[in-house]
Amino acid sequence: MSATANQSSKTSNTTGRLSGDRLVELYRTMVLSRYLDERVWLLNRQGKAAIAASAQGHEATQVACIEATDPSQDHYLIYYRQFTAMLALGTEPEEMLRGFLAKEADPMNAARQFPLHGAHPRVDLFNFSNVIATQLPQAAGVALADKLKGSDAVTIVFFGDGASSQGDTHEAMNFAGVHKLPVIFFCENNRYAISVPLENQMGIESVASRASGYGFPGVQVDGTDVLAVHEAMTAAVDRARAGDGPTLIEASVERLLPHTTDDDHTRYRSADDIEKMSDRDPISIMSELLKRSDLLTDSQDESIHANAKKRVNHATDTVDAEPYPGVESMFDHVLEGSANGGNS
Amino acid sequence: MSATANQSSKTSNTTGRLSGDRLVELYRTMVLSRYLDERVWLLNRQGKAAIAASAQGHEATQVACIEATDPSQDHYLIYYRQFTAMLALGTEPEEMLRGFLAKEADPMNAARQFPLHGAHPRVDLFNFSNVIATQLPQAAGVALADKLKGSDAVTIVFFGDGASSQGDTHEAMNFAGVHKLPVIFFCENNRYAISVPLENQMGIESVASRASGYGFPGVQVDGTDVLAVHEAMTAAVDRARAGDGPTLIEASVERLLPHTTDDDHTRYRSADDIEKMSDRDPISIMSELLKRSDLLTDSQDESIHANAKKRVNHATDTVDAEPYPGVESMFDHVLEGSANGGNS
Amino acid sequence: MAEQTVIEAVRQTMLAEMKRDDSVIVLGEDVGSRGGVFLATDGLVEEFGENRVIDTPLAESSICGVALGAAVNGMRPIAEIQFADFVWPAINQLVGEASKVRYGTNGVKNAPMTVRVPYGGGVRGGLYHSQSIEVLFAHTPGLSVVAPATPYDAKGLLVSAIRSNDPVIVLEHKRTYRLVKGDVPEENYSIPIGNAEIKRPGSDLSIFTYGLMLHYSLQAAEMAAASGLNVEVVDLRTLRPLDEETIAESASRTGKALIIQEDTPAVSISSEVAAIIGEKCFFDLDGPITRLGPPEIPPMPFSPVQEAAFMPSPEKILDAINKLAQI
Amino acid sequence: MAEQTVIEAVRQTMLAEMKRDDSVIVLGEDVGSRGGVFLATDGLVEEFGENRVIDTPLAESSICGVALGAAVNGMRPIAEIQFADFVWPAINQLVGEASKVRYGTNGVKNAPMTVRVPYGGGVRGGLYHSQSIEVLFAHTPGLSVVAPATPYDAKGLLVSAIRSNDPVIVLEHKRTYRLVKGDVPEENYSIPIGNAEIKRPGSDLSIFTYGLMLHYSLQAAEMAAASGLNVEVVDLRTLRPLDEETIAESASRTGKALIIQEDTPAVSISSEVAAIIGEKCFFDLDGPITRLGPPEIPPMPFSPVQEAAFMPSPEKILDAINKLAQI
Ligand SMILES: Cc1ncc(C[n+]2csc(CCOP(=O)(O)OP(=O)(O)O)c2C)c(N)n1
Ligand SMILES: Cc1ncc(C[n+]2csc(CCOP(=O)(O)OP(=O)(O)O)c2C)c(N)n1
Ligand SMILES: [Mg+2]
Ligand SMILES: [Mg+2]
Repeated sequence: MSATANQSSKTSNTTGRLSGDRLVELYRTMVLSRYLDERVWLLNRQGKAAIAASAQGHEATQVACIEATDPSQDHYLIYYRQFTAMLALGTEPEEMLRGFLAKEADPMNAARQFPLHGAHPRVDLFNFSNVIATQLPQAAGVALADKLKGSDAVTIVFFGDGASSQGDTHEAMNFAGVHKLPVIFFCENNRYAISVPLENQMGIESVASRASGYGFPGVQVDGTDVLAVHEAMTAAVDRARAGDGPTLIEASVERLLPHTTDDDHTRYRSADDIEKMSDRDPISIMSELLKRSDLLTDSQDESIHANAKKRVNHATDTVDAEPYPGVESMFDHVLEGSANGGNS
Repeated sequence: MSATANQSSKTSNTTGRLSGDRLVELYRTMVLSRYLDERVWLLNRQGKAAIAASAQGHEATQVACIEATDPSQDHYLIYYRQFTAMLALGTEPEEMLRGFLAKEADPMNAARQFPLHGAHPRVDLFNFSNVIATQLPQAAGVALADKLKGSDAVTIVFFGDGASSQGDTHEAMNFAGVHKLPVIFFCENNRYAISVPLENQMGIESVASRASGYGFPGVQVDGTDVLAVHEAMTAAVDRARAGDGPTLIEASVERLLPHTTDDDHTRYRSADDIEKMSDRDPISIMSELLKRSDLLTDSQDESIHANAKKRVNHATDTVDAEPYPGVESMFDHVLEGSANGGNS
Repeated sequence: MAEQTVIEAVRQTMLAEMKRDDSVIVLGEDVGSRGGVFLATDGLVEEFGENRVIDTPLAESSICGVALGAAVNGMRPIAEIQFADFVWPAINQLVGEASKVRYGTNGVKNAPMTVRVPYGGGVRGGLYHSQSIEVLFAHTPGLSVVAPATPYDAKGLLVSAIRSNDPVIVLEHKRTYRLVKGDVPEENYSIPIGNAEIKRPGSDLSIFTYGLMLHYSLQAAEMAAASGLNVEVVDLRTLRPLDEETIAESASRTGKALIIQEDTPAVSISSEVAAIIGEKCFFDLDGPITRLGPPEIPPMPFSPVQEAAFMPSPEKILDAINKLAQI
Repeated sequence: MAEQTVIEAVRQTMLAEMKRDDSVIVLGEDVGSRGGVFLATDGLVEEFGENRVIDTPLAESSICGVALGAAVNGMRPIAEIQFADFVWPAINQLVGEASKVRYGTNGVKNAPMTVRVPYGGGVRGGLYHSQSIEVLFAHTPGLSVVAPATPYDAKGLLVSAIRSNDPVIVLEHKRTYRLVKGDVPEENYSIPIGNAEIKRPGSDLSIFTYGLMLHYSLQAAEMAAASGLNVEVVDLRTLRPLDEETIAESASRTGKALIIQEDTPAVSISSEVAAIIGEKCFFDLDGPITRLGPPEIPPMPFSPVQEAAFMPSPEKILDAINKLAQI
């Protein structure tokens, strides 16, 4: 897929529906994400961030997916691994770090929840809980509301291969299929649910193949391939906006790091499995693609890296100095108008 | 399908793997089931039975399904519509009636539960609750235990089209697919979940088509056709006993009566829809098949009906005279050894 | 002012609220042409169409999850759980998710959703059509739980639930649906969530109860009156938040507290009412805080004999009144 | 007799029971080569193989439903719910189904299954890795619920759970896993389900508590001793059935009852303990039945500052002791 896309980009300096400039922009976000992600792990090792899940390995998929959508109207039900997607949707590195460091100004949840949980005040991006797969029926509901309102918006809901086993996933896809809702089920399949490999999760190879059981298309794409993901997503978004119903997209990616900062994947992954992953690092793949397509020079690449690092350093310094929340605010927003949801 | 089967029976007086004698036997059970079922509705109208769900329309499917199994070792997780299946498994009409009339001697649950709920003391046939689809993960667990024990037993779990929407159904099939368990998922698709028609339940036509999403075969059969159901079940049982894993069978049937005695299906079914059902009455279809195959004469048929009626009358008289439970036994069997599961 | 049954009050209220506000939708099993198994939604699909009255697949988790998603995107869904006994698959979406939407997003999102749950026994429902399921909901911060027992309260509290900007669980006792009748004003009114009501004032002893047991308690209070006992009956009406003030005031005034409930007692609404009284009214009481409920066995037997033995009755309540009054 | 942590006692107990009885199997998320996220099952798959230590798909309802099915067919499954916060999808299989297997079949079937549920806060888990989920289980007839707080009790109660012929929910407080150490005899022993234990005898005031709060309460009792107060600390240990006798005896003897819990108070274990005392000990008490718990907000904030403010602490318990003792 990359190869073909690559060719077309050589001739037109756009690749599929993506211009060369946009491609470089996406790469920039990916690199920023990688640096920020690494920083967060460092902050965890320093005892400053309690826990972190990483998007390393998922960056290409996430930027390409978001690129095919319209943040001014669409809805995004993310899960904890949507680090890059949040940046692609305009979340600032400072905002991300506030979540990890549990600072008062955390925009998503004011330090009540794990990072990447809560709701964003500017884009309609949210993740109510850490409970796997609950977001899928919710996404069907969001899309149902748009259908009733006659809105043009599309709902994109993200989940992992592990989430595909939950009953909620089935119920959501079934409901969306019955009502032909404008929702895209986007599965980032990294072949592991924490330590449980795909073959212990399902008796089949591909999550996307289940879509036919709900009456809508399922597509499997290489999640390290920005062009392939973007193309599949564009088709799905067009389909949804045209009122033709849901699509299930499954992007195959690698989880380059352990499940979270609390995990040690050498307990359950073979050395060989871990070793082989590096071939599928989306940052190198994208960098090579851009260079082969004459969209990026070595020195431009270096400056993208340098800028990302600077940006991350700056954000870290800023947020590190910010205050933690006080005690009183923990009583807010239990119910409307309540500073206390108590029994009185 | 009937036509072909019919032909082969003409030559050999056996039909598929079923002898003519067995076919007549199955027919006898179907007719008994029909009379008993009608009686139960009458008892409800007389205010004696609180509620009843009917198997009318499902009789052929249920006798054929059970016929392919081995009640001496297999496990049956039924649901409330398995009226005929219970008779096929050797439950006496008296035992069935005790359930409906909530008599002390009710073998399944001692009048604690709705009829057809509880567990049978002689055959491994059970239905813990009325909550739709909970039996499917349980069936996977039963089959898992057999696999661990190295037993040859097969687990058959019954459910309706409505149950296919539940998350538990997905989780059960997924688990069974991963572990290639000796379990048969048997769906009696009567196109209605109470009043909700199939098109509001799913975006597809056939429940069986979902099996491929779990890595095992799915088969759709005409549930009024004893031979077709028996053939599909025999293949599934063979497959399960051979250790090759689950099968999903979907039998298309009609629910000839309203959902239960509490329901009025003219509220939601068109006159035309109701009218057309009678073509699919499995009793007439089976009777015709047997007659065409020279397995049954008109007078034999009449005596089968007369005997069934007599049997049902006798059972009604017997059970009607039996005592209701007293109060004290309601404290038994909360926990082992307890006549009271209370807080002390 | 027309006399209505509880179920008719519920139906009329939904009808009126759906007329008033386009964002109100109804979803659940058989709520369309069937009109709901209790006919609570009878006629709604004819009036508002299949877009606003949605016959869902048989899958409670998605009924509540879809309602939640629609609620955060501008709708005011009323989800119907067909029988309380079938709410368990939806616990994750209600207790795990809906209750924490506002809190977990620091107020960025909120979920104005209503979940109607017909519950309770005495209807020959056996183990799986009789359950009381209030405990977990009443325990969960971020949820409100109402349990009206009269047609008037059913309307007033359902209006409050539908218009609330947070999730509200509405518990409707199935046995009251057609049994209990009462006057319901045609005009718009609402009853604030969180207010108990003294349904019968008295001075000798206070009964605290809700749901079907309110009616049994009122009957028992009448019987007690015959022997000169003046029993107060407090209808809790809202189970979360409990109206601690009304509870404490009543118990302190009469000095004797009797808590009646249909649900099994261990770790329940009656436990909490007792705890409130034990903490707030200790110096004003002149008798043990007494509870009357069914035995600690799975609720409830299908056998009519055993069902009757399981449920509290006016007679059993009268016994408890007399016993406590004598202390 | 070796000193062990709680988590090590749990692990060793499962190891020993699996050796003793072939029908004991373990299933859950990441219980295989990962050894469980808390390492409770570390080494088990190496010892017993993938047939008896099953890494399940990520689907709690099926974990419990499969365990139930296997239990009625001759196995003694131990299902692990990775975090208590993820037990909600399985409520239907536990509260709806497992609890009523024996009762609903009139004793023809029974379900000897154990469900281990790591719960509780103070671990920087935020809203979805800190929850206390005992209320509904403790309310449900047909279930037993234990909540050991020490390595000794963890072993003794887990043995009872595994060998029970009915479903038992085992609540293990995550914060105690590595924090709490104690002597655990190597030999086989079990602790009967349903027995509270006086962990510290005293005469001035009784504390009733369980889980992590036991340890905070013991610390507070020590501090109070410095000012001459002799505080009794009762570890409830089993939450269903509660040990009413021990509770009532202690409260009646000291005359003052203080109930401490980490879970939010409304309609909870502390409510039930208060209700028991309010009914059984009324004439022996000389102070209000007092409860100390966290505020009624969703448990619990991720912020370390707010998490600390949310949780009861030895200091807050000491305050409550002093206040009640002065009445
Ligand atoms: C209902 C539920 N069960 C268990 C967990 C614990 N848990 C957190 S992440 C995870 C694995 C998720 O795997 P997957 O969906 O593939 O996403 P990935 O982390 O691989 O991106 C598990 C089991 C949870 N959060 N929610
Ligand atoms: C979890 C749950 N939700 C709702 C119900 C109420 N209910 C009982 S039967 C039924 C329809 C079942 O339809 P289907 O599975 O197709 O079986 P059928 O009755 O048609 O044979 C419903 C909604 C229930 N018993 N359990
Ligand atoms: Mg994964
Ligand atoms: Mg059906």
